[in-house]
Amino acid sequence: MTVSTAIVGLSREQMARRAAQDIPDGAYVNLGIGIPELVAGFIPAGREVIYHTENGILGFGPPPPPGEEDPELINAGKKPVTIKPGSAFFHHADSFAMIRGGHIDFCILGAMQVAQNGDLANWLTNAPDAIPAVGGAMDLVMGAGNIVVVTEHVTREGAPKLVEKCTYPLTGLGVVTRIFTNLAVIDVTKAGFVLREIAPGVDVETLKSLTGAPLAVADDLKTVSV
Amino acid sequence: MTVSTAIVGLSREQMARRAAQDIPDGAYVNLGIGIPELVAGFIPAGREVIYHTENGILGFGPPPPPGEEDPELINAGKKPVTIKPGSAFFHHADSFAMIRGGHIDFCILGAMQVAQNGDLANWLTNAPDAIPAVGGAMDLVMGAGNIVVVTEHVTREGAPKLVEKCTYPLTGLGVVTRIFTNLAVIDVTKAGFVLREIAPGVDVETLKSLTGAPLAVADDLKTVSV
Amino acid sequence: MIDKQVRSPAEAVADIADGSTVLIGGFGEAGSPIELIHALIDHGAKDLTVISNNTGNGRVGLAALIAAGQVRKMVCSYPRSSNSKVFPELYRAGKIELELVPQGTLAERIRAGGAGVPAFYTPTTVGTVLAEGKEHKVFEGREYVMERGIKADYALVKAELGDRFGNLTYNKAARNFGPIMCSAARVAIVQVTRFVEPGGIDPEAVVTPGIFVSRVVEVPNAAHESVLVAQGVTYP
Amino acid sequence: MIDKQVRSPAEAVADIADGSTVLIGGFGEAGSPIELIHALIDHGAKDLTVISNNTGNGRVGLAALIAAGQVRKMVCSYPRSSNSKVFPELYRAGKIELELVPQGTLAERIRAGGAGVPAFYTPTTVGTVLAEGKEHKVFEGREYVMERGIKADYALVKAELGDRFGNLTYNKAARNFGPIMCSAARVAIVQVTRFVEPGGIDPEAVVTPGIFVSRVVEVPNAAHESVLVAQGVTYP
Repeated sequence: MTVSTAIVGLSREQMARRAAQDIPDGAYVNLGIGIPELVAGFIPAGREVIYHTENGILGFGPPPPPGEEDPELINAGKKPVTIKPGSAFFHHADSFAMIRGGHIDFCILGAMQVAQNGDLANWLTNAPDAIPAVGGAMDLVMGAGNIVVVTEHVTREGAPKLVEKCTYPLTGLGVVTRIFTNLAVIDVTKAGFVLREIAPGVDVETLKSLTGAPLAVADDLKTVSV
Repeated sequence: MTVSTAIVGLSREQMARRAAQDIPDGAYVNLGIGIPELVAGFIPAGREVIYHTENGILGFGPPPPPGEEDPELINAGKKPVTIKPGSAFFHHADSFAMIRGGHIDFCILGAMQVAQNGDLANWLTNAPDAIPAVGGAMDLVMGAGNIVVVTEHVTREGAPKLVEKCTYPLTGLGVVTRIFTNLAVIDVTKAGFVLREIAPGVDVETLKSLTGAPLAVADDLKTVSV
Repeated sequence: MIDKQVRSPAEAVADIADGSTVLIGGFGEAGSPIELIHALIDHGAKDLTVISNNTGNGRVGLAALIAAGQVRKMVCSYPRSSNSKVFPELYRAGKIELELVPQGTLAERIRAGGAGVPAFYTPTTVGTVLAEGKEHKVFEGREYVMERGIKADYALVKAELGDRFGNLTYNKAARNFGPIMCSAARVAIVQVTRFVEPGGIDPEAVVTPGIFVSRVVEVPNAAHESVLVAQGVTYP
Repeated sequence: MIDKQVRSPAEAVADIADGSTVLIGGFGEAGSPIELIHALIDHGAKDLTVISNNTGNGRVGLAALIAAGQVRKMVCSYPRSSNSKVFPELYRAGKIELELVPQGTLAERIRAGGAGVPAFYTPTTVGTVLAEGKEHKVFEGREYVMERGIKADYALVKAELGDRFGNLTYNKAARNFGPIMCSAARVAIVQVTRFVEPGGIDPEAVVTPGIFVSRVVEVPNAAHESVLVAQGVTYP
């Protein structure tokens, strides 16, 4: 089982910690459901970041202690949150005005597939019995300033999630700028995927074999620091 | 000077009092600048009416006593008002959402000209040095539920303001439903102007001579009661 | 005297006719007007088009309304959840229609409807299957999709404070679709946690001015969907 | 730490470049950010496009900015008033451009710009000279005009309370264009009557969330245009 040992790479927390390093001080940030939600726990010391959630809160904080959840104080993932001093509530049209109007600086999303041109698929599989459900994903990718993805490098079945062309229905065209996976940090450039950082213990050839599109290697390739 | 005696008709206050009788209980009402502003003082007892002003107040009240004016509590005519319990402040986009969205039941405006098909001109003359200024008039006439006009029957120069076709630039097409003048109450119907009520001391032939379009007379013509 | 207060959820929804289009507030359970929805189930109006962000959970509230067979079509951004079986089963069986609308487009369409804007352009969905068949237009080199405003016959909304004029405040993230849904409905029906006298809401803090509201009913201890689901409650 | 507070109106407007597009709040004098406008006069940026509902009164505030020759073009719904001579004289002399926009269309265009909506349809102006040359479209048998969203480089706005995140409340009818102008500007600059600590504004009562605001400056005793005009003050 040497292959499966080799491709474990980073934990979910380590992926979140690495993604958090990219968030600039003072940014307005929207975090998708899943691993992206973990990112809030790893913002580097000294930076202040304000979180936006589609359902109408700016400046929310971590989950409350058990027993103190308020069913009317939840995030877009419908999980309980808290508010911090300086927060604000607003209605859905105003919330998506923030998104569509380009006021969200940074958005971290999960992905089913990312294509080498930045196309993102993260809302629907091709399964015949799938219930289509899109939520705010399409609004976020077309509106937020910088769209990055945090995802496992391959599916549970081992298929590449970074591909030449998405086979699932698209969420948005050419929107992703960077991908944080359990194996690497990869930029989406006009020339396609460029490997910037690689997880400890992972080699470039293995990574290429797990990536469904050409993968250029940056001259200054680094090891992911988490 | 018998002619000028004959055409005095109702005072501004009497015109406002008559127009006020048409406002139903519970209506949301927007009053234009000038005589329409006076209407609020004459709402029949037992009716409760809520006033909207374009600059962002619902439920405002009469002017404050001298010395208690607040330069940031004004109406669309930029005159000081007061607020009553149950009022609300909102921004301009929300205020005109109320107007454009059809939420204002009744709007009383002044007029330069009203055509027999209900076209209204009340924002600009053809004077070559006129500074064009439209304010919220075009939004109101296209959005509010019922547009009525309160105006002198003729201009200061004696020219008819009720005409076959407006010669001034239009505010809106086919929007006026009723006209309250110092001489009469006239409906705008598919067949043109219909005289419903005539001011005390005014005769129909004189009225017709002061009206710039055919004037049908209602079978149940009444004297204006003020 | 203007008094929009009605005595019960049943009275508030009594005139909703078969075939009506109904906006229902809430994002998940936050802001879901569960007592008004249950009153609508009791009332029995059917063949409804319901516009709501989700499709409910368990067998209470919106899920129960759908389970009761009263909904012909859902207009919705996210019709599935971890605890939502009613809609998926009916949808797979071809017994309910779905118009899937991205959440922000749904919100903007409702706001547009309330504001008298019949259509607007948005970048959302450009290049995706959800833009197929829609009018496109290019502004400053970027492509946009035209979306239509949504108006409805009724809105069912949950708010916090309400007065006899219909002025409203909301509770935290329960605000979500409430204000825009009130504006887009011919008749906005609101359940509030507490009724106050005029002036009981600071005019600077009114979130929905009463002009957008037709009926207000006090429901002091509104149920929470998740609590009912956890208790195994089903409605009716 | 996020801190959007700046120390003076002069510092707040210091980077406004010649040729900028500037939204200026206020309906008449209510909400007119007079100290920020005076700072902009001192700063001297010229060739400005100014979007504001009116054109000011006397020779202070917005009228003074126009009198100073810094404004190339006004986008405005009502450019005259009983006490406004500056704009009419320049306009008749052909020394300033005017784009006349109905007040509700102006508000909706600014809101659209802030909300990422490039264009929308409205019934306002259909059949009038102000609709000439504009795209028309029929929805459900009624004709509408297409209007474009407005974005600007800067907004100058007057608010009541502000915190270091830029969250704002307003004072009564001074709210008018403030919230939508903040949203439509790349850099929204706000003078507030009083600065408060985060939490000093109830999150339910925040009118402009800080995300729309770049700079906040405290001006505790802001002048009122009508008072200055009555006193015969001119600026500079």
